[in-house]
Formats: sequence, C-alpha cells, structure tokens
Amino acid sequence: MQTTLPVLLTFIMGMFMIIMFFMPQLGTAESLATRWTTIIWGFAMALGIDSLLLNHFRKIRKGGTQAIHSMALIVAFFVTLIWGLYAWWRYGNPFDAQSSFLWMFRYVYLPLDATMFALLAFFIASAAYRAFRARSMESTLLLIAATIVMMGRVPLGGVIFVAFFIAFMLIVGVYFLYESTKYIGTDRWIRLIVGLFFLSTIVPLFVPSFAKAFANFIPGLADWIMQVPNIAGQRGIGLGLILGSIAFSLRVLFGIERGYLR
Amino acid sequence: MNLFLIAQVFIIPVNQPSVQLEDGRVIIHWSKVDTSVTKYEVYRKAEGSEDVVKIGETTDTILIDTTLKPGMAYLYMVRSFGPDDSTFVDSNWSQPVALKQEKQGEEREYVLGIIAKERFPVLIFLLFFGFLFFYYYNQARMGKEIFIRRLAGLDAIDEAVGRSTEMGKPVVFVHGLTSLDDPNTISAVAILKYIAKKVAMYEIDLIVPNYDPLVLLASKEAVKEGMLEAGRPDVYKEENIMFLTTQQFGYAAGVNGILVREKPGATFFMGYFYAESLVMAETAYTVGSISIAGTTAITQLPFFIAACDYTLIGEEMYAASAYLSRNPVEIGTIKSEDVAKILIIAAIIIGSILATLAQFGIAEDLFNLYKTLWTVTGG
Amino acid sequence: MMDIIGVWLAAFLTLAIMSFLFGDNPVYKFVEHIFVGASAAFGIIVMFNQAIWPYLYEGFTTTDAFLKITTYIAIFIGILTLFRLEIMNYVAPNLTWISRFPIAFVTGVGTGIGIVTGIHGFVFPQIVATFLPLLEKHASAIEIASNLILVLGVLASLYYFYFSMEQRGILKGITRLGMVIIMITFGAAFGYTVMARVSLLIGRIYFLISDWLHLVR
Amino acid sequence: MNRIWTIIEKFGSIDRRIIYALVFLATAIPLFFNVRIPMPVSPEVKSAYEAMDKLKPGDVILISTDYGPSSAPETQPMLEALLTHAFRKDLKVLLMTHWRFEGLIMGVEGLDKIARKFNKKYGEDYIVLGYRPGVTAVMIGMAQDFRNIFATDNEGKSIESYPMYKEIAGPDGILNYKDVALIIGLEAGAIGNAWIMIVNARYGVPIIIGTTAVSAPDYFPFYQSKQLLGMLGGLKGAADYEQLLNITGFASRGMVSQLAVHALIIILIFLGNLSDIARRFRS
Repeated sequence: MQTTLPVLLTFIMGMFMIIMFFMPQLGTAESLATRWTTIIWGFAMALGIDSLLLNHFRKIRKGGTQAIHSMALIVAFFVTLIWGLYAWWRYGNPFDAQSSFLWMFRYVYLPLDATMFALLAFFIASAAYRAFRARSMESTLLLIAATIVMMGRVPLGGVIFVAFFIAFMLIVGVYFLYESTKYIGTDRWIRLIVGLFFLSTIVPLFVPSFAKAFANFIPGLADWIMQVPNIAGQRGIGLGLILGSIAFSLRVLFGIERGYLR
Repeated sequence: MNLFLIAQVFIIPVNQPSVQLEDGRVIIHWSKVDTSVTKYEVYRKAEGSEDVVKIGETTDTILIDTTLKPGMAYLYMVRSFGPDDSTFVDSNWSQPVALKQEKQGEEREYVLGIIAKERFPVLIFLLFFGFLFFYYYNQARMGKEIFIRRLAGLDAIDEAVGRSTEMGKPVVFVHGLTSLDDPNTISAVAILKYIAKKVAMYEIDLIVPNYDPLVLLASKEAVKEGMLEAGRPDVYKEENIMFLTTQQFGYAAGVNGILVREKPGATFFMGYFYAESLVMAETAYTVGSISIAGTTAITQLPFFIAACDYTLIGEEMYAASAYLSRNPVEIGTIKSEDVAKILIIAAIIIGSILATLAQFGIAEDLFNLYKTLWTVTGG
Repeated sequence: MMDIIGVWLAAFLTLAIMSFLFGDNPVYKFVEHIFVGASAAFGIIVMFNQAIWPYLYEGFTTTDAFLKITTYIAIFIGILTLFRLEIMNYVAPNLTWISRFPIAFVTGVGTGIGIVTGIHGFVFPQIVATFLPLLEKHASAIEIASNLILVLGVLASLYYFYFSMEQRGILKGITRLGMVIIMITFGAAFGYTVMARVSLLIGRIYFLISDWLHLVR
Repeated sequence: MNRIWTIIEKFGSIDRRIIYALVFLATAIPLFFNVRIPMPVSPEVKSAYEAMDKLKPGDVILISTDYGPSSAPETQPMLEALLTHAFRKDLKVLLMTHWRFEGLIMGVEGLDKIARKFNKKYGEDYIVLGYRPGVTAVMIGMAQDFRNIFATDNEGKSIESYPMYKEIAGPDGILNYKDVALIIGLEAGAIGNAWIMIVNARYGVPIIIGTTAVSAPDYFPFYQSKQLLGMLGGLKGAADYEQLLNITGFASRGMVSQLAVHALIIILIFLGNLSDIARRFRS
C-alpha cells in the first residue's frame, strides 16, 4: 500500500495532464502544472529550511571553528528573511523602488552571485588547457571546433589563429627534420618528407594576401560551424533525448520504474 | 481620408473597444471616457488589410456588426466626435475577431468532437509509441532477451564507488537545478538510489547537497530505501542528505565548500545543470575526485566532457536507471525508443528526398502534403 | 554613506569568493556560509513574492470554481510534504511514507505534461525543419554541402544513441560520424561561451578597480 | 636539444593557479589603458548610430532597461554609450523598465553617471519613470498618455511637476508616443519583441534594440525586415558604438580584455599540445 497508492496517484495525474493537453478547451495544462508544482514547492520549502537549520544547529553544538561558520549561516539566513519580510510589509513589496531590501540585494547578494558566476572565466581557461589535447579523433575535433569558434568571435581572432597555425607547423616540421638526422635509410626519408610537408603548409601564408584571406575566413567558418554541424548535432541529440524521456516517463507513469519513489 | 490623423485633441479617445462574437454577429462595446462626445463612429478592417470601412454611427456605447464574412478576421476602431463635428479622435484597434471563433477568441477545430485538431498528430505519435512500448514490454516479460550495448559511464559508477571505498573517502552526489517535475531529475534520483545501495555495502558516507526542496524529499526517501534494500538501514544518516539553497550560485558555492572540505573519492553530477556545471566539476577535479556526470542539458555537456572522467550524454541519462536495474523488463522498453528512432530517421530521409524532388518540380503536392502531416500548429 | 559601506562590503565579498581559486581558506569558508544562508532566505522571499503568493491569492479570490478547487488540492498535497520534517522521525516515524504522495503527484504531473509537450514542441518541429532539399537548382556548392551535412548530421547523431544493437560494419561507420558531429557540436558550444564568461569577469574586475578603488573612470 | 624538449614537456602541466593568475591579469590590465582595437563597425550598429544622430536637440528618447546585473557587462556599456550620444546632442531622456528592481538599479546607475558627466539635471533633461507591472498593458496604456501608467516618477513625484514635462509634452499637454522620437530597448530577454510588435507596429515609433550576444540572433530578423532602425549585439555592438562616438569606454577596453583572454587560452592550448607531442616523440 505504501508504494501502490503513490504509484497510482502518479498514473492518475500523468493521464490527467495528457488528457488536458489534447482537450485545450478545458484550460492550459502547462500553466496548471506550474501552479500546482509551485504551491507544493512552497510547502516543501519547510523541509529545506528544517534540513538546513537543524544541520547547522547540530554543528554549532559540536563546537570548534565550524560552529562560527554555522552561526554566520544562521544569522545571515534570518537577517535576510526578516529584512525581506519587513520590506514586504513596509513598502508593499520587498522589491519596491524605495525598499531598503534592495541595498542588501545590491551590495551583498549581487556581488556574491556575480563573482561566483565570474569564476567561470578562470575555470573555462583551465578546463580548456587540460582537456583540449589532440589525443584521439574525438578530442582533436573538440579542440579544433572550439578554437575556431573562439577565435572567430573576437576582433583579430583570425590573425591570432593564423599566427599559431604557423608556429605549430613550424615547430613540428623542424622537429621532424631534426629527428631525420638521427636515422638512416627509409626512416630518414619518411621523417624528412613529413617534416617538409608540415613546413610546406605555411609557405603560402607568407603571401600577405593569402594570409589575410585565411584570417578573414575564420569568422565565417566559425559562423558556419555554429549554423550547420552544431545545429545538426543539437537536433540529433535533442530528438534522441526526447524519445528517451518519453520512454522513461511511460515507465514512471505505469509504475515499471519506481526507483525514484521506493 | 487618413484615419490616423487627429485634427485637434480636445476629446479623450475611447480605449481599445472590446469585441465579442455571438451567433455570427460581432458586438462592439466601449466605455464612455469623455462626456463632451456627441457621437461615435465605428470602423472595421480585415486583418492584414488597410481598407477601412465605416459600419455605423451611434450615440450609445455599443454597436452590432452583422455583415461578417466567415473565415475572415476583423478589427474594430471607434472614432469619438467632439461638439463641433470636425474634431474627432480615434481609439486603438480592437483584438481581431473571426466568425469561426469561440468566445475565448481562439480558433479551434476538433477531431472526434473533443480532441483539438492541431494536436491530433501528437496523439497519433503517442499512441504509436505507446504501442511499441508495450509490445517490447510484453516481449521482455515473456522472456525475450534484449541486448543493450555497454554504457561506459554507467559501468564506471561501480568502479568509482569502489575506489572511494579503498581510499576511505566519502561519495558526493550533486543534483541539477530542476525540480521533481523534470524526468531528468527523476532519473537522477533513481541513479542516486542505486549509488546508495552500493555505498551502504561498503559503509562509506554518501553526501547529497540539494537545491530543490522537493528533490530533497525524494532524495531522502531514495537513499533510505536504497540502504534498506542493501540490508544496511543503520548506515543511513539523515544529516548527509542536506538542503543548501534555491539560488544557483549560492548552491554552487555550497557544493564547492563540501567538495574541498570532504575531499570525496567519487563525485556524481546528475540532473539538469546550467552555467554552474563547470564551477563544480572543475572543483571536483582539483580535489582529485573521480567525477561522473550525466545531463540532458546540451549546453552544459561540453563542460562536463572537458572536466569529468565520464559523462552520460543526453539520452543515456534516461536509459541509466533501466540499465542499472539489470531488470530485463525495464531494459526491454528501451527497444521502443530505438525503433522510434529508426522511424524518425526514415521520416527525415523521405522528407528530404521529396523536398529535393519538389525543387525540380516533381511531385510538389506530395511534398506539401507530407509536410503538413508533420506540422503541428497552434503554440 | 550607506552606498560607501555597501561598495566596501561588496568588494570584500567579491575578493573573498575569488580567493577560492587559490584554495580553501577561512575567509572563503565564512563568506560561503553567509552566501548559502542569505541566498536561501533570498530565494524564499523571491519565490513567495513572485510566484507562490500571487498563485495562492488568485486561487482564493477567483470566481472560477475549477481554479479554486485545484488550488486547494495543491495546498492539501503540499501539507503532506510536512510528514517528512525531521521532527516526524520522533513523533510519527511510521507515517513518514505519506510524504511519498507529493513526490508521486509532482512526478505524475511533470512526466505527463513532459511527454506531450516534448512531442508537440520539439519532435515534430525539428523533424519538419530537417526536410531539406539535397540538391537545388540555383544554390551554391556550399549551400548544397551544408544541407547535406545538416541532414546526415542529424541522422548520424540520432543513430549514435541506438542502444540495442552491437555496432558493426557500416553501422559502426554511421555511429562514428555521429560521434564526429556531436564532438564538433560540443567544441563549438564551448568556444561560443568563452566570450560571455569573460564578459562577466570583466564586469567584476571593473567593479573592483572602478567603483571601489576609483583607479579607472 | 633534449633539454629544450624537457622544458616543452613541462608546459603540459602548468599549475592551475598560474593559469588563474594569467587570466586575471589578461582581463584586468587592458582595462587600465585607453586602448582600442580598430575594427570594422557592423552595419546594424552604424544604422543605429545614424538614427540617433539624425535627431534634433530637444527631441525625446525613451529608454527601457529590461535587463539585470547578470547581463549588465554587455548591456550597461550600450546604455552609457547611447546616453553619451543623447546628452551630447541635448536630447531629452525618459527612462523606464519592465524588469522590476534589477532593471531600475542598472538604468538609474548608468543615467546618473552619464548625466553627471554632462552636467544634466533631473527633471530638466531627464526623468526616470520607473517600473510598472504588466508588460503589454503598460505599453498600450502609454499610447494614450504616459500619465495613465506613470502618474508619478520613480521618486513618487508627479511627472507633470517637472519643467521638462511641459517642454516635451507639446501644445496638447499630453505626453504619449507621438512626442517620442525614438525608443531604445536594452533587452536581456524577449520584451524587445513586445516593443517591436506592439509599439512599433501599432504606433509607428522607431525603435533601436541593444541586446546580449546570446539574444542577438533572435532580434536580427527584425533588423533585416526594417522593423528596427538599428541594433547593438553584445560587447562588440557596444564597442562599435563607442568607436563611432570616438570614445574609449568600458566596451572598447573590454574588447581588448576579451582578445587578451582568448589569446591566452589559445596559447595555453597550444603549449599543452606541444608538450603532448614532445612526450609522444620521446617515448
């Protein structure tokens, strides 16, 4: 009973929403769903506060330096809550233009939120440095697509891209030529040819008009990647995951999948 | 005659008139805003056209238009005249009304009397998918084995929990930001239960910071039940399934704090993530944890792929709970997704071929017909 | 005056969060706890102010009977969540299972609506959008190639998720093509985001050197 | 030679803290200098500039700041550049928002800053109308009379009480869209659509949109169909506008930071791959 009844409720609600969707004359199913979930969410918030505060009261009781931090958390929670409620009562709306709650929003909440968000600029650099290594075909494609799009979006990006293209080909080419001196016979010839191939790719770039055309080509290429392969990939993944979500949702509605509940 | 010209504004114009369709007539109604008005004239135009027709004048604030053509949408406007007959001012155009419409003002047709016509293709698709679903469900129940290829990300879960045990470190499970009404989160809770079972066997801590109170509720239930099923209800610690905050970056800050202080051996990111994904995944990397991510958020997948050891991409996330359960009946239903995929592929190939032929003037009608079959309208 | 205090406070908080980059430290830990506490309360205020209270108010005052009834149903289901409060573990431990009803309710509503809106809003429009001509009379070579790559890319990346078959031979080739398209997608999405993230950092640093230190104006 | 390769191999394991420091410096240093990368101005920004430039002193522009702090790094420079242009030309500015409190904070901040620079006075050269709920209802209500919606300004005073009101309201004493020469919508979301589809389509007021790089593609079709006189997209759009005004503002310097960080990331990727190659060849 402790499982069957909830599963039955899931089934009934799911079917109700599906029927409502096909009979829009009854009302908008989506807005009803949002309304319901939001109100229930409001009550469930009591559990959230319960969990957060009790956890930190426990930590305060344990003592140590953690107690200070937990105390700060609880004080911050109540100061914000009471301030917000007071402003709501005093100005009719906590976010009224005159409301003092905006001070707290502007000078406490906003810098914290924005700085946490801004940390992404650092992490994106370190993640790119670590992950974009040409170790397999997959990671090479990831690397190439990312660098082209990245450089296609800033002024002079194409020029920088060309500069690094030349530097990379030069280093690899010279390395092969150097290696070839250590070998004899076919091994030497292979390395010599490979080295010369890499070097030859940069020769046309010494013609200024060609180098310029190549640099100007990068932003267009970046746009093309965003509009063609990127859209194709997103659409393919998207279609697959909707099908997956339908099958998963049917498993949930018919009680075949109960892992989330029991 | 330019209707938008206002000679002298001594009168306050009528607001937008309200229009109502009743028995094939339109009732145009407006409220009196200026007492100095001597008469009103009502004008009409068809939607998308600029031909304005005067349909009558009155001193009242209501007028009935009986000269409508079905299938056309009309807009109405009221011109108020001042005392000297040459001073007038126009209202805004009304909402469009069309003869076929119902009272609510939306055009609607029905199939079988009750099902909205524009949504009927969705019903066909759903019934078809439902048929496939139950067909393979029954096949699996009757003992037909259905093959599922290996999913590296899911096999790695056991490995990650195992490694965490060897190192004597806790396991952290991070939820995404959507609530329990998102199938992605429901799937994540099912995965959480599987992890709870594994963790209970090895007696290490499982820490679950939460963003959404409803997910908190489900997580408590799932972890408790998982540990009960593993025969170790004593391992369950209520305080480890904790709530943090409902704000995106506050949550990320809290999770980062947990990651750097608990130094988990394995971290799982499961659910629907937004920009905070990389903040947390990079932190997990820096503390030396194995991290496994799973999300259907296409925009965040690149960051998980860059920062995590294993990533469940899109649909794999939904197959996860069936795959992990090793229950042949659940696995069987995955086959229905695959068959639907083949059908969509076929539909796109046919569509493209028809589109190509239509370019060269061959069977254009067929292409248009085929296209309408797949078009659902009405938001 | 309040603004000057505010700017200094904001600068302190900004630097405290940034200090996390160089490892955990007591200042970050302290600010992180404040952030979690304050944002939890902030979230409650925002959510109640902008969504829950308007919904409840509308539900109580409306003359629409259906809306009224559904509001009361939601409130009733909402109250059931309270059976999972920690105090219930002591008061009524064998009733905590009642809190499964709200879980079941929300899951049912969410999956039900998700199934139909997914088909309606994504599957059909995206399929129609892929009906592209593979050859055109007056198109350039690039346009034709783009259409071909788009159609094949969608098919291959969808096929990549075909689970119930071992991929061999030509099928393995298609899966491989799917992987190529997916990787380009991810690479492009990564590269595309860098600029927006750097903009955010510029915003923060500009706050520090301009609003706070007045080094630049 | 071997020693060189050993050094190159080390490029593959640069400590993340060094990377963080480099990112910080690459972002911060350009902000201190008045440098600008000359770049071709996008045509849509140029037409926005020309639309503003055509206005005569005393003409009224209505700016709607419909964005919050999270998109401010991109949209705030647009606001500042457009206001600079407006005050240079002695236009009268009305500011409003559809975004509750965030939009107001950002709008007032930008307006105060630029007005101070040009010595403009509140009530004489600009008025902050503030926020009212109900996006389309507000827009439609304003068509008749701004006082229907904004009877009082952001500070709670009647808008008629300001000397600027009489100047801009014209002989009929009613302020509505007919008195507005140009609307500028700075948008982080979809409210710009309502400005275009309601106010431009119904009342014929010309519109310029400034938006984040992410939303720019959504508005571009309106520019192509001439429903927008011009548009500014992302930091690049703001930098273009600054270039046309010949000032080196936040956006221009920001573009240098962008370039520096992008270049840094590509250098890092380059070094990482170089070290990988070195390792593979040696083993």
